[in-house]
Amino acid sequence: MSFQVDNLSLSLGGNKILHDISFTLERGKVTGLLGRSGCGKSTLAKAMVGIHQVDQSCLKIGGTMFQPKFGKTGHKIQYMWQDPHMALSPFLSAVRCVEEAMETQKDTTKKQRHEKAQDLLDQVGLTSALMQKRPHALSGGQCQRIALARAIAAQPEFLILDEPFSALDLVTQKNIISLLGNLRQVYDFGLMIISHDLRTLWRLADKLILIDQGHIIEDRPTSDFIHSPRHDLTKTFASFALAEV
Amino acid sequence: MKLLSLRATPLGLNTGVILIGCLLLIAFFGESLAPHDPNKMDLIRRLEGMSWTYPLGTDHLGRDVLSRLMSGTFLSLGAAVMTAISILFIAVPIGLISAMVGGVVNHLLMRITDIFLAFPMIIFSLVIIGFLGASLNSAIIGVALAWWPSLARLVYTLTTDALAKDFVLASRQCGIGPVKLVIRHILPQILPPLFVVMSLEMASILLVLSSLSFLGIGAQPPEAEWGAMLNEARPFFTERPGLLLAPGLLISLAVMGFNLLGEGIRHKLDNRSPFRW
Amino acid sequence: MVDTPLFKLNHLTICQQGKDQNPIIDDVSFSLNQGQRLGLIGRSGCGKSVTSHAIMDILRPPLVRKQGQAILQGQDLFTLSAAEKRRIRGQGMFCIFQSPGSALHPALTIKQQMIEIATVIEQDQTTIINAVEYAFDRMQLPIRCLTQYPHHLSGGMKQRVLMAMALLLKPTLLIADEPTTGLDVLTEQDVLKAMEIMLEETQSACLFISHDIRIVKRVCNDLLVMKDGKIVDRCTRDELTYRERAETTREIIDAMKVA
Amino acid sequence: MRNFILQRMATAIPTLLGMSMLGFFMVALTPGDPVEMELRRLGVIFTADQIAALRQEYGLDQPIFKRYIDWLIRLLHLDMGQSIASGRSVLEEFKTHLPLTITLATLSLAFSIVLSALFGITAALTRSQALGNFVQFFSIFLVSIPSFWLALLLLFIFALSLQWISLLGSGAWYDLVLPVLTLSLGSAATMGRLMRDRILAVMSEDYIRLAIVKGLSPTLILRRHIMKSILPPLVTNWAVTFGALLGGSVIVENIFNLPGLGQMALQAVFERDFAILQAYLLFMGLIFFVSNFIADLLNYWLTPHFREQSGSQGGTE
Repeated sequence: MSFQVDNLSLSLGGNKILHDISFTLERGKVTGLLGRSGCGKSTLAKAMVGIHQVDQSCLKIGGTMFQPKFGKTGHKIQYMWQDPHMALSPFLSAVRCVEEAMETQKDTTKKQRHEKAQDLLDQVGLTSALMQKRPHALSGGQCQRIALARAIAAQPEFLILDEPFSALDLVTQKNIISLLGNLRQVYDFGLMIISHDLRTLWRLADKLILIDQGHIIEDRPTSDFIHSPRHDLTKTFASFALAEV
Repeated sequence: MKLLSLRATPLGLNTGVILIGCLLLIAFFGESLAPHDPNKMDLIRRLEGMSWTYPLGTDHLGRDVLSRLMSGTFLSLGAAVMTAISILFIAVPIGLISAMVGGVVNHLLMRITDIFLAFPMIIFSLVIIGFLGASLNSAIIGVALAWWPSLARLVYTLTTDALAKDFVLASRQCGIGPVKLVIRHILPQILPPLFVVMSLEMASILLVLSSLSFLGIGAQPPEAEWGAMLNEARPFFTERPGLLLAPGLLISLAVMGFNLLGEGIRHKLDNRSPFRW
Repeated sequence: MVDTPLFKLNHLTICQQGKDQNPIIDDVSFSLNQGQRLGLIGRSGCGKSVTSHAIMDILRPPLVRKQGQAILQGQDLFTLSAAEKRRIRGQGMFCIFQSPGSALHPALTIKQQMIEIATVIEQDQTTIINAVEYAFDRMQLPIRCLTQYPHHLSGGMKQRVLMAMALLLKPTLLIADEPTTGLDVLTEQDVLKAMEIMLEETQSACLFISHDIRIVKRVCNDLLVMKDGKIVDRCTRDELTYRERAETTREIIDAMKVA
Repeated sequence: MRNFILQRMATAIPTLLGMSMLGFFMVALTPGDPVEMELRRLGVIFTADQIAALRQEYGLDQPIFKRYIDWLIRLLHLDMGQSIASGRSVLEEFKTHLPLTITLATLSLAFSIVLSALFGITAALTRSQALGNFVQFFSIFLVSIPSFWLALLLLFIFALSLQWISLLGSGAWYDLVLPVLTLSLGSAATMGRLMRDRILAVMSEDYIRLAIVKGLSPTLILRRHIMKSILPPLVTNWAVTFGALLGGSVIVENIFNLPGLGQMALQAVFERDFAILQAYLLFMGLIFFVSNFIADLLNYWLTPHFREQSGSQGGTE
């Protein structure tokens, strides 16, 4: 089971953003999508989820054609926004917010959903005292954990995290990275993490893709990506990430 | 509720709440509390100044001004509330639907709103009253038809901004239906600013209705509506100008009450603060 | 270095109006010498930015300064009159803020926003234009940016425009409040390189605020670590590797080593 | 600039057409047959077939859409029918009454812009809390007074007690002083409050923080940075206020009995003179539409940064 993207092109407002993008996301594997600001990473992710319309032939899940309809195909693929405080409703408490993600699953009762939500929040490391709190009373890291719990609650086959770390400080980034490490052992969804900082990706990702101005210029397993990069932009990214150790 | 905690609220909001409180009290208990029967004429003591029996004096037919004011409050305030409700009833659905549905429907509804918006409001209501014939009801209809477009445009903008928020997209992604989405995520965002605008609109509706009655094309005599009372007292302006003082003051206080309420709530909602050099 | 420091902050305490018991900034003191670069690190929400706003004296209600002095070249900034404060701002102290997006006026061209510095450093039109072009060249900014509006520029370019402003003003004390946050790794390097050049040329003392210790380690030689409004640790760049640092510092150092 | 104007003209056509439809259908859909009402008012005895003949003559029996087209063509030739009361063509009536209303509205707009700038800037920038609160409260008070009551107060002071002017007006220029004052005090207070809010909103922006930190003088920050940001919404508000002033002139002309369009329209309401009312609505709508159009042009000129400059894509590095 994999999510294939075949020569997907997209232009927004007149200028072409993505040029024949092709790659595959493996279920149960973590893929890192790397690139500078403005290279089209987020646009690609939004196209995969159905926020931007693309013609059907580009996207396939497990070989069959996949037409992402935003709001209908949440159980197939979930998108997570960058700023945790903006992505959570100010009117709902943490547990209500995760419950809402399961409301469309008909086979669950309200009580079951409540328990599942608490269980998920516990898994993402949110103490029960914080479960009734609203986003404005929580830190960026805590909000990011709630957003993760909500995404997992929808039981998607694939999950895209759009720059989950850039709104967080260094220590919170480290905690979220280790959380994602644990979660991928428990759940088998295909995970794609978008970032402009290789440092946050290389420990988690099995495979790394580098995008530059709408073109994929490197798509290699992580160790090859770092130790024997072909493209010189990849070399620069790799050198910055390793330099810090 | 933090919003109405008296200690933190600015002076304006408190005065506004008190003014409107008194207004509502007079509106509901005005009839019974009035010292005299508002329509009883005492022609001998016609056009009298303040006295013990008639605290605010008498009008040109010898009726007690205070009692007429008190019993008229229900009529004036009621007319304004009726107009406000009908404006909301037209504007909110149009604003919400055109923002939520978008596409052709949105274009059509907003185009119609633009056409209504292209006329100055008071003139539009005046002309409608001209066609329906001068009466309080036609004044209400006229003002409602003239005022709904600006509110519809506001609801449309507020809803479009609310829909664009990340957390609304996140909820939609989980497959939440449009109705639940509106109730749970859109209304809580647009109702507070809408409440502020509605109280400011109530102020201007009160002003316009009393102006139309003052011009003689709103409430007709012998209705004890504030504007109409002023209209009846106009011919005696030179004889006894004081007759016009009380109704005018009551209108101003009522309008100020709604303005202060609106401004006070808006001040609490807007928590940005300016840099000072 | 026994002489008086260029800038001295004493017992600064800031609290929210009415909530005096848990202050946002609790009795913070530090000093800066001529040309020294001091890093201020801490997790988000520990009060780093409030400190910079307090020093520049542009705190907004509901934050209020309870006590503290900021002595720049012998003058306590907090006791100056409005006019005197204005004279200090710009050439005495300048601040580069984190928000690349909203720091520049959206409706004025970059040129207008650079040229108006002439009123602060008393230069006539021709010299200021040459100075601006020189600064842009030093900051590797294309000259055509001058005629554009901020929304045409990328985040990295906007930060370098602010650096160019600092180059013109030549402030004695420059506060950089998370100048590279939100920028991607390579743009971050360009901005930091530009900052190095600018600090070399202006020789101004620099208070560099960031949550990212990797950058602070590169730019600054002395570090302060802040947690919940208090300074919990002071050390130089090399002492960073010693074990007996404060608990927060160790936490931040481990985070750096995640690579 | 030119294609902006052309583009706006294109969007203006449907709105103008819509306005004309609104004006036409308001008359056509009013209950009661216009011909019958006219005859009854003139006291003419009539028979059923006489009415039919008259309807035929006026073309009232044709399908409504055809009547609309004929009416529109006549409108474009400025033939808006006859006023029932005076028998003169509506155009003549307008020509005599128009100048007064327009001068009243423009004078009041100019005066209230100046006054509102005073209110707004002092309320927003004053250091002293007392003055700020006073201006704030005074402007809320001014906004809350009905304009007709303010007019009566002014008349009471200047005409009755001080006897400076006569109640019935004397045809001289200073007849306009009190009406302009009445109209502009109210709208100046509203515009002043909007200006105060906009200034305070802009002053909480990051670019003002940078301007302060740069060491720019407060006047320069106010004149260039703040004014540049608050002008567009103010200009739009001026156009809207102009519309409100046109409406307000009805009341003021009534109290100070000035022979303007407002008084004529009020008369038409009492006499159910539909031709005058329809023309009045369309004419005022046109003036208001033109003032909004001018405001849009001004805003387009004031916000160069919205316009896409050629070769502006230096942004993405």
